[in-house]
Amino acid sequence: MEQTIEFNGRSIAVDKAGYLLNSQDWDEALALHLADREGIDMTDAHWEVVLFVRHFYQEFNTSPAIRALVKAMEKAYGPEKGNSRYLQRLFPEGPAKQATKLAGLPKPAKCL
Amino acid sequence: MILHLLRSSPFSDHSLSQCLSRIAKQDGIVLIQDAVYALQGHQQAWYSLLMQCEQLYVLQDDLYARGIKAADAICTIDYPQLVALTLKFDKVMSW
Amino acid sequence: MQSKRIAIVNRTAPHGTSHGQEALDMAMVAGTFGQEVGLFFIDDGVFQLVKDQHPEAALRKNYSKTFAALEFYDIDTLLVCQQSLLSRGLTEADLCVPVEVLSSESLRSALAQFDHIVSF
Amino acid sequence: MATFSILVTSAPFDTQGSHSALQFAQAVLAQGHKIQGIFFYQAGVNNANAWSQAPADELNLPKAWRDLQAKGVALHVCNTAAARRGVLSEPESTERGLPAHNLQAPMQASGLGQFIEMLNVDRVVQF
Repeated sequence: MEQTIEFNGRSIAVDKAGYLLNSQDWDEALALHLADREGIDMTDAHWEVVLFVRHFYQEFNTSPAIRALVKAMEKAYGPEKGNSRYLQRLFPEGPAKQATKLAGLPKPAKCL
Repeated sequence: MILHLLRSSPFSDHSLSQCLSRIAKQDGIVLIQDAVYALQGHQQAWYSLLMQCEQLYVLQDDLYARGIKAADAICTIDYPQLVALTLKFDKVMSW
Repeated sequence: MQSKRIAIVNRTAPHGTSHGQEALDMAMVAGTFGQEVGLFFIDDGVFQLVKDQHPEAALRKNYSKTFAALEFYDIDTLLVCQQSLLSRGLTEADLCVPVEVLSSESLRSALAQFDHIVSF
Repeated sequence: MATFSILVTSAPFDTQGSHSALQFAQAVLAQGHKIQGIFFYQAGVNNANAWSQAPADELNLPKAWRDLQAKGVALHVCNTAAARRGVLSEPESTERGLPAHNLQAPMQASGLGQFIEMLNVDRVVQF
């Protein structure tokens, strides 16, 4: 069901779980607001992952599942950041799910 | 050894020709559903290739359902025999 | 028990039907689950890999961009039938990702390496 | 005894695939083999639409699947493929604020991961 978030005088359409319905609505200010709703204090490390996920989506037209996110992060930034413990610490409710949400992307398919 | 399960009519779909062009000598073919109409293809280019297949089977229920008759030389099978065939071959590919 | 290897065979062209998109979904989930996957492209299936597709123009999702992400899903076996390319006026240079182009003969023996085959 | 998984990717009624799958599954069980499960994917997910109705003089496929499930065969449906085609489980339906759901027992809403787990069998046969 369509719901909306009121933000900076705009009405942003989201699904029941809080994912943006239109990824074009996304900007960095909105990402901060979404993070706030998730109880996440955005640090540079968080931004790095969120922007990475958004870039992944733009390049491959799919939201990465956790395993793919870890492998892609590893290729881009090395094993320090390309590991699930590091990502899990940043996004305690699941890095693929939460980073995808903050990046304004569609929820990864349930099958994954 | 692959058992190829053909499902569509070779008069309207290329699956049978495509399968025949790749098949190995030890592979088998089972015609089910609309693929059983292949037995009416005497005039068709693919027919002789199909008849060269040493392990060609046709599902009797699907033939009977469509009023198509198989020549005596054609090996017709029932579902229990189809199950046995899937186990005789290493794997099954549906077309 | 030893994990079974699965061959996913693409036999149909993209966009006209959803076969290719759902075959890719299955491949990505198999990769996510650590299953050994081989993606085969034969007959019209080779059209799946054509580069510069813009299915948005036909209101379809552009999943052809996703093939390039398969390395992150541990899928590195993309095998394409040479004869199918040739007969459709395509060469390896027309494809959107690096693949292995094989003769029917080699393709058949590659397929024999897998335990199960599903086709789309 | 051998183990089988069956993948149904073709639409019920519109095509014969589901009927073939059913007859094959019955033959597998009759021979004392085991079916790990039947997985419905692509248009095959329409088999899970609890609202589909056949005229009285045609095979009642939903009932045939129920009878098969009663013999211990698990029936799994890909959630994502089903939702795309208007077949929704209760949680999926609630999450989207829809008034009802039409994917219910004996069909189980699963993910493709379930199918991957069903590969650990002697044969996979697709209809």
